[in-house]
Amino acid sequence: MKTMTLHVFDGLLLLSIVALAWASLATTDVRRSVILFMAFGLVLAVAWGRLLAPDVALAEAAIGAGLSGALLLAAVHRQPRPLSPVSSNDSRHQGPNGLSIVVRWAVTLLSAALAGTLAWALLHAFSSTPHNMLPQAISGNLAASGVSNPVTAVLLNFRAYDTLLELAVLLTAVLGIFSLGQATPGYQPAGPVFDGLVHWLVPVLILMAGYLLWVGAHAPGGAFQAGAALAAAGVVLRLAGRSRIGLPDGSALRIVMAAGVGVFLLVGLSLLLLGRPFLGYPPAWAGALILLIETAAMLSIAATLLLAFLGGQPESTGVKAAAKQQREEISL
Amino acid sequence: MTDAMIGLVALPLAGALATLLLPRSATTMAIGTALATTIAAGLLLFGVATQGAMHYEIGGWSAGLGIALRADGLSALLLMMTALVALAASVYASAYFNAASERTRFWPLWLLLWTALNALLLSGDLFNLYVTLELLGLSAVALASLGGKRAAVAAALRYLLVGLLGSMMFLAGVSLIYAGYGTLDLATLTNMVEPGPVAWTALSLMTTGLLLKTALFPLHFWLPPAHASAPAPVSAVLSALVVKAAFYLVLRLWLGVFATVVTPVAANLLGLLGACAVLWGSWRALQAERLKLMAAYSTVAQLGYLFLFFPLLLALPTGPARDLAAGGLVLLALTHGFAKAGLFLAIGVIQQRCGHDTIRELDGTAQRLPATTFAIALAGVALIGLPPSGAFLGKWQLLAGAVATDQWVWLLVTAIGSLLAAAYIFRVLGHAFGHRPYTHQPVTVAREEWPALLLAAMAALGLGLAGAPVWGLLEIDI
Amino acid sequence: MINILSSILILAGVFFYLAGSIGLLRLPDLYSRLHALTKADNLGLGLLIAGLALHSQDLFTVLKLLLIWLAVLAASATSAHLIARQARRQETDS
Amino acid sequence: MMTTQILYALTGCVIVALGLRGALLHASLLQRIVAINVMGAGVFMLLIAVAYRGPGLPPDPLPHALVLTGIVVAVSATALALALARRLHAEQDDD
Amino acid sequence: MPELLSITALGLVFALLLGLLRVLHGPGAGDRMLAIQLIGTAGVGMLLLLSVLLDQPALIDVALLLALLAGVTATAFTGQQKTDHD
Repeated sequence: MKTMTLHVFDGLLLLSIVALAWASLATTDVRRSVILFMAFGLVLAVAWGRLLAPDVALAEAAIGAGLSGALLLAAVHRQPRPLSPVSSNDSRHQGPNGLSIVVRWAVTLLSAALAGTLAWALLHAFSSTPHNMLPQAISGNLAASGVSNPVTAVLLNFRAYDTLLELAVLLTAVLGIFSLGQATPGYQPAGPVFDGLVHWLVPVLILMAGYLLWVGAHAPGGAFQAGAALAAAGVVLRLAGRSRIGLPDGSALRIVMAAGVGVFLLVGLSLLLLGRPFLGYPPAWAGALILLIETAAMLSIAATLLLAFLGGQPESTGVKAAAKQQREEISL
Repeated sequence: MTDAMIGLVALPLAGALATLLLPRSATTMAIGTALATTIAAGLLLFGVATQGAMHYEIGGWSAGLGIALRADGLSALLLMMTALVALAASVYASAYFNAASERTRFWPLWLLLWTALNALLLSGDLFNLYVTLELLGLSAVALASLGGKRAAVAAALRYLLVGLLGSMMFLAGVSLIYAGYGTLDLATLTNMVEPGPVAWTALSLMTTGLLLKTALFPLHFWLPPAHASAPAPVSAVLSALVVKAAFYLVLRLWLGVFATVVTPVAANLLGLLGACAVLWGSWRALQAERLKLMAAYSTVAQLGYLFLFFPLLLALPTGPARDLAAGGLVLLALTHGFAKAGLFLAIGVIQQRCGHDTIRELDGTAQRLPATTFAIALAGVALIGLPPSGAFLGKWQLLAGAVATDQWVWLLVTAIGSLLAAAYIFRVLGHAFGHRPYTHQPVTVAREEWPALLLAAMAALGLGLAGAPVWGLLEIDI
Repeated sequence: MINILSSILILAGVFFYLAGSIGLLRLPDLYSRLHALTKADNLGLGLLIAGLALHSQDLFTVLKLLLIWLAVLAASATSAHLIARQARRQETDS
Repeated sequence: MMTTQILYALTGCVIVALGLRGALLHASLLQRIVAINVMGAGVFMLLIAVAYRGPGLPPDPLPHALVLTGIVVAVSATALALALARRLHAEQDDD
Repeated sequence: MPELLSITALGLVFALLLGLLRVLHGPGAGDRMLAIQLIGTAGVGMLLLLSVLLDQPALIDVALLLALLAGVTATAFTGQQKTDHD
């Protein structure tokens, strides 16, 4: 009975997921597309929970449904007319998206063929899998990893190198965003109702971040989810029209941005100097080192995601002064 | 010696952080980092040459549970090329960017790109490769957009979207591999993979993703605008190294991990696309009005040659003939890397000194910038494949392989491609040497011109005259 | 006893959820849908949470459940306000 | 019975295809970015379905870790793409 | 009890699907946001049920995060951005 009902539940959940994905891509209204995409992320978080992946569900709830959506929505708001590289004249003759029917069908068929092949191969993989030994290896080495949540153990110990490079990816993205220009102008001050929400939501989100960071060692959670929650607090402040959103200025900001990769690298290289492998924590210190790395990573992730939401380099007082000086020089 | 592998990733990454935190002395630190990374690459090459292939288990966890770095002759050679090209381009970049604000933005991203290249060439794990591909893609896009002009931003955005699509395809393949084999470690997989739906589909997905990134015809459409509108030192690295990193992965997957899965039909398909790339790229390069666009289309063509080797390598039986062909392929890839980087740097000099890079208006360049024109000529020798360049040896092996396996069509393609290359190079040189009464004194600017000249000389002379060790290094692996 | 009570609460919760979603579909205009929905789904979630809280032995969990309800209440009140305001603004615009 | 695993894995394939189609067909940059994110979600669903090993059994943590990394990488790329789109938009306005 | 919870979860999916119809149907942005709000609360409810049903206490944390971020997204929909000229 229970499994039966759960199968029906799965079916309906997946139906809504596919419907949301389809609907968000079928419309040509960008704003609607983004709203549907956010709902898609939201339902995905439930699906991840259903598949016993609470770590991923947390990340999806924070990033997939929350921050990506906020990022995309901000981009929609900034966009008074269609953001398209193609000028609108030449699309009039051809179909709604400037493509002929033949191309549309060809692409549709190609995608369907891809899905079919992928499904065919996956079914083969499921039916013929030799017993996968990796989960045993992970649980066997869990005791030496310094944490008892296996996902955190994989992310910050067994495959810590992936995570180091992933933090580098985040840093790269935000440096790229900086090089493209200044932050967006910000938002109008919030009304009293919204302000009331901000008053308690921001501290609760900060508490939540701390909780997720701490709990990550032995239960679902960790630096990424915590960083996303912290960033969400900043996003709320920004949306409420505050000018101070918890980001430091100038060189302090650069230090926070670099902290995640920096502490990680420093720990890895110090261990090398102590005669251990790169990123090979001694089991006795592993828990403490992981918490140290995660704390730095959380701060970097939060700062990075928030900067991504700003969409550029925030105007620090130093920059403002320099810009003003430059203007004066020009006018002279 | 295995510490050199860690150094190759950790040094540029640490350098990126240092240049970010201390923008005032960024240039000095970046050049220092570049030197140190080059030394690490040299040490690794020496280590691989003397002790054979090596691997390093990060964190001390066995490969599979953890991630292993691996270096053999092929990766050590490409790492060395990466280091030399990036070092030269770094020196050039220190003179190229005038404004301090440009330099402070450039250096951290530049060193992150270098980190990504090294990490990719060393990685022995499929998912780690995905992360390095993304790091490479994002840093390349950020650098390509540095010009800030509309064309550069539009090209960078398209580059990013194409790259992301490629990464997603790659990741789908990786997921399939994990579903089927329960491991991501390349060495373990090599022993497990067998022909079947899982391996075929996974390899097709990963290859399609990588072909998008390496811009093989007809997936090359994004490359010319992106490479032609980026700042010169960035174009050099994009064309010489970044597309080659994706090519390296295709090579690794097809001839290494999935060697038992690849069929002659599939290899012929790659060869055919390569042939189209050679002809189409060369033809468009000949028609280009701007030097940078010509160089970008030439990259499309030169990558095509590399794919011509696939049907040959699959048809040749294991043995000396196949080793010779494999060495020829690597030598061709190395030569193109040096030559194209040299060419782009030289074009950068022309662009900055003359204010444009329109081919028709280059008359008198040879008088004004003799060293740079000489660099273009040397790079041209290597791109056409004239002796004594490394490309001559590489193409010679290509032809020998084509004759040995009766695949004459590749021979024809190579001949036409080389003729077209000669045409587009001599067109440029013809204009550059064209006489025009010129009042300016000839100038030489050491920091700007030497990097291009040395890279081009490496391609045209160094690799050709000292190409033999390449085969020696590769033998260790095969 | 507690089991029965919690079952009733949970079922009542789902009833309100369904009632709210049907209201969202069937009611004629934005404002009536707004009022129907915010009442129904807040009540639905509240009853559901009450039912589940009866099961929980852990005080911390009960506190978290309560916090979830408060958060949803506040968020829906705020968003209802914002949606209504924006709709009004669009009406005056056009 | 691994019906659940197969159900979710096949849905993942469908979402990948939907995302790919959208990424190739849409003219709007923003929607192409959304489409690529949808495609990524499909791949993540594959991975998580692979990790699932039935009710009551602990799932394989490795794919979960991979997906977490993938989500962060995807949001970084999205942020950079949006910044580029914004800059492009500003440049168009200047023309 | 598991039967009851799984049937309840089914009820919530139905509520979600009904909300989905409203999202697809619109007509205005306000209606869509309202429907998204319903999907959000239904998602929170489902996660809470699943946490008991599948014995995954961590799903409560997921529900909490989702509930907290519901406020963020609601405000993101309606936030009034300053223009570049302000």
